[in-house]
Amino acid sequence: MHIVDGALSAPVLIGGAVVATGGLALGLRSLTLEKIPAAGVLSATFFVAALVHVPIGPSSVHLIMNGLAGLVLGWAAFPALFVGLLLQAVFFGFGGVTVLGVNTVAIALPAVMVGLALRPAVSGPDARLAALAGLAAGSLAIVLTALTVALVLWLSGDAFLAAAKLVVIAHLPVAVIEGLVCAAAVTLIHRAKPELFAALAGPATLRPA
Amino acid sequence: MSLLLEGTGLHFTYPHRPPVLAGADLTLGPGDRLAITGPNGAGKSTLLQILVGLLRPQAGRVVAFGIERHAEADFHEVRRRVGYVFQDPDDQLFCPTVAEDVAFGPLNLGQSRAQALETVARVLDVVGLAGFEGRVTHKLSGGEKRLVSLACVMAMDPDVLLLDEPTNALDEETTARMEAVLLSLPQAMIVVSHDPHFRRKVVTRTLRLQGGRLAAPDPTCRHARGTG
Amino acid sequence: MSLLLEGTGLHFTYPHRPPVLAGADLTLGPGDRLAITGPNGAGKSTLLQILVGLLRPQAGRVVAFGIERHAEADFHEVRRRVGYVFQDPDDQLFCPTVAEDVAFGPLNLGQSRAQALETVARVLDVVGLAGFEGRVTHKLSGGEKRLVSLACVMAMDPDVLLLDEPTNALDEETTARMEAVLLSLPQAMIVVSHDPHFRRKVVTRTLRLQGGRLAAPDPTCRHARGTG
Amino acid sequence: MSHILGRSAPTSPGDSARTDGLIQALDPRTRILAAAGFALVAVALTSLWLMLIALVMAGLAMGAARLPAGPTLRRMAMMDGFIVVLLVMLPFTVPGPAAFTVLGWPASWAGLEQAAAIALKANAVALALLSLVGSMDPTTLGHALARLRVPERLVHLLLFTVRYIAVIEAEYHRLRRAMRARGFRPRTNGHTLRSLGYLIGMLLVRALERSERILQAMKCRGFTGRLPLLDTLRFSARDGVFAAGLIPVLAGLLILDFAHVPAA
Ligand SMILES: Nc1ncnc2c1ncn2[C@@H]1O[C@H](COP(=O)(O)OP(=O)(O)OP(=O)(O)O)[C@@H](O)[C@H]1O
Ligand SMILES: Nc1ncnc2c1ncn2[C@@H]1O[C@H](COP(=O)(O)OP(=O)(O)OP(=O)(O)O)[C@@H](O)[C@H]1O
Ligand SMILES: [Mg+2]
Ligand SMILES: [Mg+2]
Repeated sequence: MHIVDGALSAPVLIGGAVVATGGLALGLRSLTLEKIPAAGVLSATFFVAALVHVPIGPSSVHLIMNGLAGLVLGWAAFPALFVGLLLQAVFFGFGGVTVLGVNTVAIALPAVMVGLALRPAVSGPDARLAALAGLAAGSLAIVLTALTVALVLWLSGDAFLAAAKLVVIAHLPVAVIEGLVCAAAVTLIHRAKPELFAALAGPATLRPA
Repeated sequence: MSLLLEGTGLHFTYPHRPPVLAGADLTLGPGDRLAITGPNGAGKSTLLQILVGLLRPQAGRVVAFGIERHAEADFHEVRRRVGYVFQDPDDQLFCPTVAEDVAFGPLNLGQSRAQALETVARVLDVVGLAGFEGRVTHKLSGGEKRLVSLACVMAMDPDVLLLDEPTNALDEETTARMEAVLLSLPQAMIVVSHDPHFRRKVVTRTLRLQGGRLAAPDPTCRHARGTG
Repeated sequence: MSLLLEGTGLHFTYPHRPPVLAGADLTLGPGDRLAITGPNGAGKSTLLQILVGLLRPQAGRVVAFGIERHAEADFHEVRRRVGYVFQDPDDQLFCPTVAEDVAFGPLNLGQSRAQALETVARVLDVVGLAGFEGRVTHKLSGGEKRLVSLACVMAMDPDVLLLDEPTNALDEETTARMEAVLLSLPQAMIVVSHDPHFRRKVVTRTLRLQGGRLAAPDPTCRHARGTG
Repeated sequence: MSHILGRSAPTSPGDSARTDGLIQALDPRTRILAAAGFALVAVALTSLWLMLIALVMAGLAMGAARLPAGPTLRRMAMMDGFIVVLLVMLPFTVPGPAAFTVLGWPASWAGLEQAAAIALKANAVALALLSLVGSMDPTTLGHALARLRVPERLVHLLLFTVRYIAVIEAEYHRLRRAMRARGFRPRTNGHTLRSLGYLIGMLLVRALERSERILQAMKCRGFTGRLPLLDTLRFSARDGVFAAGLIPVLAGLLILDFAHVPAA
């Protein structure tokens, strides 16, 4: 799900960079230095989670988990996922430089949106509702990511329209997988440590248990 | 009857490290309860992982249930029949509830959910945790987690048990319970344990891992005693 | 001379758990090197955290440097003068490089960058890691991480050291180095340690934490020896 | 212990002379700015020949960084694998005179050219980035970004992430190994997805608990809401020489490309 350098038009790249900068600014505003350790260790965990491969028949896909990142990190998902994308681009060669803004928007904006919309449901007392909200968050985030990628491709030229449609279709099975994995993860967190969904939420400082 | 597990001339080195195993040999026959002792970092956990194929030795042979095992596929059967209880229960337990953690192995073996839940109830009873099904694994005490780890492995109905420091982090009462459970089990087992009291009660034989090799323990060192 | 640290009648319970401490008492005077032993989960780490105010006991008093401490603000001075080496070095070493980790404390105490860098070089030399300044923390070996943790705390020039299992998971060579470093330090210290060899060499006194209380170890149990 | 970020970077100061190339002799800030500048220029190019020159420049950078060619090119191939579908479709979706037909579908010259342009640019930028920036320690990247006035909180977030990736990854591998020991083999089924979801959830729960302990450790060392950074970055004459060489070359590429546009 990375767009590479050279494919998108200049206005799209600039637009992506501007939106990403805004998202980063908003995300960083909520991250006091006292919350940085929690955000950093969680961000590292999402980086590791993205290395997990799930088999689909003879092939496999790696997880993205941006929906779960939105549920856990809220606005902080923006900088956290940006850091992950930056590290992947620089050290793995996935993605690129000029597309970093667009890629960040495509992954992080859906994360924050589903996080804001569904966090109340996952942190509520009802375990089944939480699991359902996790399912919705995981799959919706992927669908929104695929739509964003398709949109920026299409905006960059009509020749990409077929590729844009393909991106959306190819991500439907991924959305199902991510939804189910996210639902399971939310179920576990809901039982083992529901505070996690609030750890980076409010202005309250982290209290050691 | 023939041997259950056999390791011969095992050599193992982690990348960029000095060798951990340098010609370790061991055998486990039916009914054996073998203890392995040795200083921290001697390679005891490494040895157990080699026996179930989680690590591949650079030299040496692993024979399990009479068949020599090399490739990952060879070890699938071994892992079904050899239950491995990890040193740190937090490395082993990852499910929200005790029932799901214990059912994980049976489900991997192809049991239906209903069968798996029956198995769960049965083995929790064996380890003295009847009624713990719905408890949140992450919130259990250290001792309870260790008993759940054992239940997870018992649920797969193994022929052999490998137990890595099963009484580590247990208070006396839980240690006594663990001893009683292990003594009640018919399986052959290899137990890594630093605790001579425990070894004296539970095992039939002790080997000491030092300098990469296994040998009968030196009786002059106080800490290596307890061979029962 | 008066006592450095004193805990009296400490009671502590984590939410939804059985009590961990139930009337624990201890004192530490100048020059004391006190070992605390006890089974895993007995509450040793909890006790150390109470002494520096990271946890507040439900009952009991903590007196540090002659003053009774209650509120968070009372403990700011305590934490400056009591260096606490955590059980897991990965929890303590959070900076990108060794120099930054070791300088973190001195900079917080108001040293200038130049002074802090001097301190870094000095304490790294004390723990035998001279020249490690530029090394990346997460790439150190387990033993090196432990020695850097100690250096981080030494850099604050504390009057008292609290060490939580400083030789855990160290090989023999690094254990020997850790012992030599600790023996060379003038500070009073409390060391949590399971290792009787280490205790025999390093400490002057041992207390055993069991059932929520601290007591002189039972001399009939072989494992509790090593009081030097 | 594996370090998934950065190839075996020198672990002690003494090693560096042996393994480092010319690129590593530059200040990290120079390398970051050079990679960014190169990327902007490469993406702006319209002439395939000049893109090819940019790719050759990136290849030279790989050599100057002494990156192992095999693994680096394998990474590039993996990236190309992701975009190959997009590239293959372009000749059939871009209108223009047909170059050839596949099963009755005409493939246009213009589409072929556009696909080639994307492939050249993407590979040139990725290779330059891996060579110039990917060849430094992630920790150094953080320090350099801080000196380039990237917001402090973002830099600290990056540094904490880098610090704990290896710790979390080790935890992940231990749990996966324990799952394997209990007969787990990932398949396309609900049991697999549920188990992996639990695993990720558990890693997050433990990560938060670890962060609580980290904060305690910070407090014990007098944390007052400030995270100082110490670095030894310094520009040298080499950086000046490098900039003096690179800037005209990049400018030359743009000028040649501009002159070339009408022909294209
Ligand atoms: N994944 C790994 N990568 C590199 N080195 C490792 C790894 N796992 C273990 N080691 C090292 O190999 C040696 C043997 O480790 P092992 O865990 O087998 O020892 P052990 O005898 O079980 O020790 P303990 O009593 O502490 O459990 C140790 O020095 C350890 O640091
Ligand atoms: N944050 C916490 N919340 C709930 N329970 C906790 C927490 N920290 C520790 N415990 C429990 O409190 C008990 C005492 O823990 P503590 O870490 O103090 O023991 P310890 O003696 O240091 O053990 P070890 O030798 O394993 O380090 C254990 O049962 C542990 O599971
Ligand atoms: Mg071990
Ligand atoms: Mg402890």
